[in-house]
Amino acid sequence: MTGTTNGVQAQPAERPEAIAVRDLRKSFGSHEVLKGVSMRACEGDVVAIIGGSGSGKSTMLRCINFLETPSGGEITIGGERVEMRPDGSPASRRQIERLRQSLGMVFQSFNLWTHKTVLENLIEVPVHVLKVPRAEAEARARKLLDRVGLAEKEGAYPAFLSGGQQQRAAIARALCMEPRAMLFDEPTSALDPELVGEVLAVIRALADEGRTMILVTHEMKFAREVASHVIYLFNGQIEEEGPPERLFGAPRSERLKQFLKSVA
Amino acid sequence: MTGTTNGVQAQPAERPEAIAVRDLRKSFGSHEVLKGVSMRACEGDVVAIIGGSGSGKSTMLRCINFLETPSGGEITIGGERVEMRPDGSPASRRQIERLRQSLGMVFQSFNLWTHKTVLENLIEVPVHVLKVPRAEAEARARKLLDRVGLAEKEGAYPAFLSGGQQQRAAIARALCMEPRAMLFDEPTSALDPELVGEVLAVIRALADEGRTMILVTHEMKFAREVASHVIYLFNGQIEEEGPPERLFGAPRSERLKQFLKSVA
Amino acid sequence: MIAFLRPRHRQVLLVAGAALVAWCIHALDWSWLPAYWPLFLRGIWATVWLTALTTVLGLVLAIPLGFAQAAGPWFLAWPALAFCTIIRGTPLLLQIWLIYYGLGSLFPQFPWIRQSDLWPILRQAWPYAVLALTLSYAGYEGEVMRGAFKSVPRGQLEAARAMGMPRLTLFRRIWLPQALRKVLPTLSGETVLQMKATPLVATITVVETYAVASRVRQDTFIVYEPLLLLAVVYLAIAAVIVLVFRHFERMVPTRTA
Amino acid sequence: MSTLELLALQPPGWGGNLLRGLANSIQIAVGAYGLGLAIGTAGAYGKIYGGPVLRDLLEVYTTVVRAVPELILILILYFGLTDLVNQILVEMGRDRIQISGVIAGIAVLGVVQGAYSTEVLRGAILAVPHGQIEAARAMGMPAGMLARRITLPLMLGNAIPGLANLWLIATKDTALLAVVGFSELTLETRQAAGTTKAYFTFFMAAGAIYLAITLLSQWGFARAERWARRGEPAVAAGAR
Amino acid sequence: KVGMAPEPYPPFASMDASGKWVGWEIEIVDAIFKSQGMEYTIVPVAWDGIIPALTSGQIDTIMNSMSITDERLRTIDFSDKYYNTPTVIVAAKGAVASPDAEGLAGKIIGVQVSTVHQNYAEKYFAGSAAEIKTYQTQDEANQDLVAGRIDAVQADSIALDAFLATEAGAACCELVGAVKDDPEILGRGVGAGVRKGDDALREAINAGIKAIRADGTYDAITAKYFASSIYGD
Ligand SMILES: Nc1ncnc2c1ncn2[C@@H]1O[C@H](COP(=O)(O)OP(=O)(O)OP(=O)(O)O)[C@@H](O)[C@H]1O
Ligand SMILES: Nc1ncnc2c1ncn2[C@@H]1O[C@H](COP(=O)(O)OP(=O)(O)OP(=O)(O)O)[C@@H](O)[C@H]1O
Ligand SMILES: [Mg+2]
Ligand SMILES: [Mg+2]
Repeated sequence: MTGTTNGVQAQPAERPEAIAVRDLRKSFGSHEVLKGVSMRACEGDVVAIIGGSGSGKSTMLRCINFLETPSGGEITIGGERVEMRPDGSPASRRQIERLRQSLGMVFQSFNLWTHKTVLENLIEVPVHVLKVPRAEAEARARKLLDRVGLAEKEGAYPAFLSGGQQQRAAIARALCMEPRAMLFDEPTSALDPELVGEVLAVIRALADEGRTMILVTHEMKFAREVASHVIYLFNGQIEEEGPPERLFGAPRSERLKQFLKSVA
Repeated sequence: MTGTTNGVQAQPAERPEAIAVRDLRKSFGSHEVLKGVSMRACEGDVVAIIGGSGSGKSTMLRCINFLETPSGGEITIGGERVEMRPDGSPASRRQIERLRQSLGMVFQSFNLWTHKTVLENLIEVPVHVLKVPRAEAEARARKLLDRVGLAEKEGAYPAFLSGGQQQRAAIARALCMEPRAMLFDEPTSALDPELVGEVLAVIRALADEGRTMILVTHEMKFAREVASHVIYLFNGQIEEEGPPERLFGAPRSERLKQFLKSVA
Repeated sequence: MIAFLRPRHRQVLLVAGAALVAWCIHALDWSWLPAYWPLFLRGIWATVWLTALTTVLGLVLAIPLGFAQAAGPWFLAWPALAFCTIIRGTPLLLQIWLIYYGLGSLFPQFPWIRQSDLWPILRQAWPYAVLALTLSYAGYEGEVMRGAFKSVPRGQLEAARAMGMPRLTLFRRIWLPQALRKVLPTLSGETVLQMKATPLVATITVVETYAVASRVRQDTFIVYEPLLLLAVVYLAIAAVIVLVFRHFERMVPTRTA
Repeated sequence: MSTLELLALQPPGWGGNLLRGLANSIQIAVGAYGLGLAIGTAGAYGKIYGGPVLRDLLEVYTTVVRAVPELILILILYFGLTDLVNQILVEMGRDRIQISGVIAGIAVLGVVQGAYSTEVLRGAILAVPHGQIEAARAMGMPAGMLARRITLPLMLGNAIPGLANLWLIATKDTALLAVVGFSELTLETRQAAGTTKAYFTFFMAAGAIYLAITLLSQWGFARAERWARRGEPAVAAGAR
Repeated sequence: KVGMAPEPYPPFASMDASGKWVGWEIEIVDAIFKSQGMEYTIVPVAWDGIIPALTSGQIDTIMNSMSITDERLRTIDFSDKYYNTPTVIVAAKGAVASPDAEGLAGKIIGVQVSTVHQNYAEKYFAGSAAEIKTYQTQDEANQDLVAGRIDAVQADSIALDAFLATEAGAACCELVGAVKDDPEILGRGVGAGVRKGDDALREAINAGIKAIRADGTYDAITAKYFASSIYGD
């Protein structure tokens, strides 16, 4: 990806574009949450979005896979522009369903299906949407559960899991789809430091495989370690962006300085 | 409070005891989650509970105000022993209701009442349980909302709030009761660094007023800054405890060292 | 009102409705109406008050019935379950008969009841009608409320318990409102059903709209017109019921996905 | 005749007639209920996700059909409509047609049941936490599958009590079909009672049959609800 | 095609357990059509749907104890009457002195809804009686008379004779007597309903009634069911 605004470094642009957002706007009623946000991520990029609570991070992520209907702007996924009606809703349900199948999403509130066990949650989409044979999906799901340390909880229903266990199950569920790109909404908020390290390793491995990731996080240390590009959102606009070393090392905007002060 | 197991420092014990837990046990079916945990907090103490995901932190907090029925052990709140039936359930509903009114709780999953606006959530218990005059409760609630930066969301329903906004509302709701002690279950998981600093300030102020706090957290930095005593829970048992400087500075247990490694 | 009529399709619907009414008035035989109008008014009034009174009383009964089944101890849950099952399991007509001809014909056997001040009331049919309809509504809605109480998420209740809310306050302020909110659409339907169940009390001589319409049909052998008028009356009452429930539903916005 | 003789399965006993009536009633009820569920599901989705025109039309449908007595609907459909169609056919020189009373009955009761279940299902779907549906959508689940595998199973726990009520009402509403000369349980009961004057015996017998149906249904619905609520922690669990 | 309501109305028309139509009216119908050499089938249609069934052509005549009244004549046509039973008052023992307005003053009277009896009672007794209660069936009115909720019932003599013959009826009640005749209401009797304008069928039925009354078939059938003539005069 290239920071279009603060494009400091000229990267070799040989990697294909994975996700691009142009001038994205979103209002809830009269409350304008996103005021024209642009972003570009190439395959293998890890873009971290940071910003204050309520600055529109989740909304931005949710707009990218059209869980919210944008009020304006343009979204391109895997080089394919999402057709939009004038009101911002996707014009072709088919297209949006197909694109979403290549996007894994981990929600801020996990949203595990309460009527399915952990294992069933993981294999639901692979088996019924992507038509992976059940045995294969289960094997893959078990491997993922093992990796996030949930092997013994595969038969448990989500309501009986601890917060961190639910979050890990949600991450595993998204990974189980083997998506080409992942949208993470604070994927480590309920995890202890050890597990945060584990998730970090997973994200790195995925990036190395050429998958794209956009992640919202409040942990600056995490963002710094994992991201190839960082976006600071303030009040529905990109206040500053750039590679993590630059952004965290030498923030330019006053607001970002203020925001990072408490981290130091 | 004094660390009973690793009681290194002899504190002046002049402050009265606020919350004490003795040999607390809890099983879900055959799965033993808490295997005999003891803890003591005096007024003005801030006890931080850290530990891996699924180690039983939330369960311990929930046992303290009897949201879970302990399988064994003893709990004393404000010097008053909670009467328990042989099966661990509270013997006197009256007593438990009274004690709970002096305990504020912030849930890991917030649990804001979905059928009430943010302001209504805050004043519900003060007005209808503690019989504070409505005008007074509203004034207090507005001040708290202002403090956590939610002033303009007072009329919003929880489902329409961002994750961090919900968490702040939940914190404000617990504070609005003006409880003598607070139980926080990861109160900053959805908050950005700036707000974490704000919550830290709130907790410090409360401790200075002589209120007691028990908080579960994954942010070691936060625990270090705010706690007067830290407990490291592993697999349902207290693996190590002590003042934060000692615990984070010179951990003794191998497991804790391992746990803290990734933080450094 | 103007905002309501702004969308084009609403205007079209309204015109279509008006045309239908005009056709009905013009093409059908309404000559019987003046003779039966006073009777109709009395019938409408009976329908309205019977429906209103029995749904309110029934709901008041249904709430404890449902709650006992959802969260009560077995010695409350089982009788509540038995009551709801029996009420829902037998035809309302049978219940009305049993209460009126069974229970009601027990009273006159005791001379002291016949002599008492209550007799003029017990002698009439409407107390039995109210009793039967109330129990019926309570039985059906007890089942609905049982499900509603059960589906309130546990965290919502725990939040209240954790703050030391006494049981009754918790029930009144959190549990009941959230349960009711989930089933308002169901309840509005069941209330319309209750209105349509009131004609059964004609068997015990309580005359309401349906009985009047039937009478007109039998007297004159005119088939459709009295029933149309009946439908219009029912429609008006049902619209009020639906609007009232919709109003309650709108009081708290739901986030739809 | 003694009670036993009255209820004997062979004529002159009426037991056989009651059972035949029961079979007919159940046939109609199942048909109408099934049709109602199909209409109700579509209607609920239309009311929640449909455009303003569809929503208003559905509102008119649910309000009108629920309010208008079933008798009117069946009279209009079975007699009025066939009369109209036949007049047209005769004009055109064709033969008169005769729709089956059973089909007309199922259609009318089904359309009415559909209006009620629309509202029951709408409430139940709205009570599903929105995140559960969004999660499926975010993974590209097609709408039909999402309804089948996520929304409908999740809302079932909320809907079952209301749906159970509708089913029990359907079993009793078949009495309406007497109008088109179809002999179901209620009519058979009235015939038996009226002919023999043994009112009490036959009404109690009918009551017992209905109660048996109810107990059986109750058992089935309770099982379905337990299945639907798997994974939900008991609401009263934990300390009070 | 002759329409009959499957709701039983013994001894005039009802279906037995094997589904066979039995009763006085069934035999009369048979005799009338036989006498005219016409084929017929009996079609069961519930009372609620019997008029639409007639007007929409699914049946051609209704012979189901249907009283002839002016109001009804505006909608359908009737044949001549084929029976007409006297109207009587039955009351709790000692409650009612005479079957007229004075005797019923201050009393509660029960009648079956939409019958000539209701019309009669409303015309003659509404002024003096305390209340006129309407029942869906005569049996229900009788039951309430036994229970003491009403003081008297008015109905045709056949139904009330049967009631007084029962144990409960004999114990509580007595026959007060026949009401004064009013040809406008009570005098027209029961006829076969036919579609307006279907004069051929109406004439045929009229001829049939005349024929069976003349050749004694009518009286023979009546004798099987009733002690006295029910044709009325
Ligand atoms: N209601 C329940 N029924 C069965 N098992 C449960 C229940 N609640 C929690 N558990 C199990 O108990 C263990 C401890 O859960 P707890 O919620 O206390 O963990 P925690 O330390 O808070 O973890 P986290 O940091 O992930 O929130 C977990 O393995 C969890 O799966
Ligand atoms: N469905 C909705 N309806 C109305 N307002 C909404 C809705 N969802 C979010 N908002 C508002 O939009 C703003 C941005 O919300 P968003 O969830 O994007 O914040 P965020 O950056 O993810 O914050 P956090 O870090 O707290 O999760 C908030 O003020 C929120 O209240
Ligand atoms: Mg967010
Ligand atoms: Mg926890």
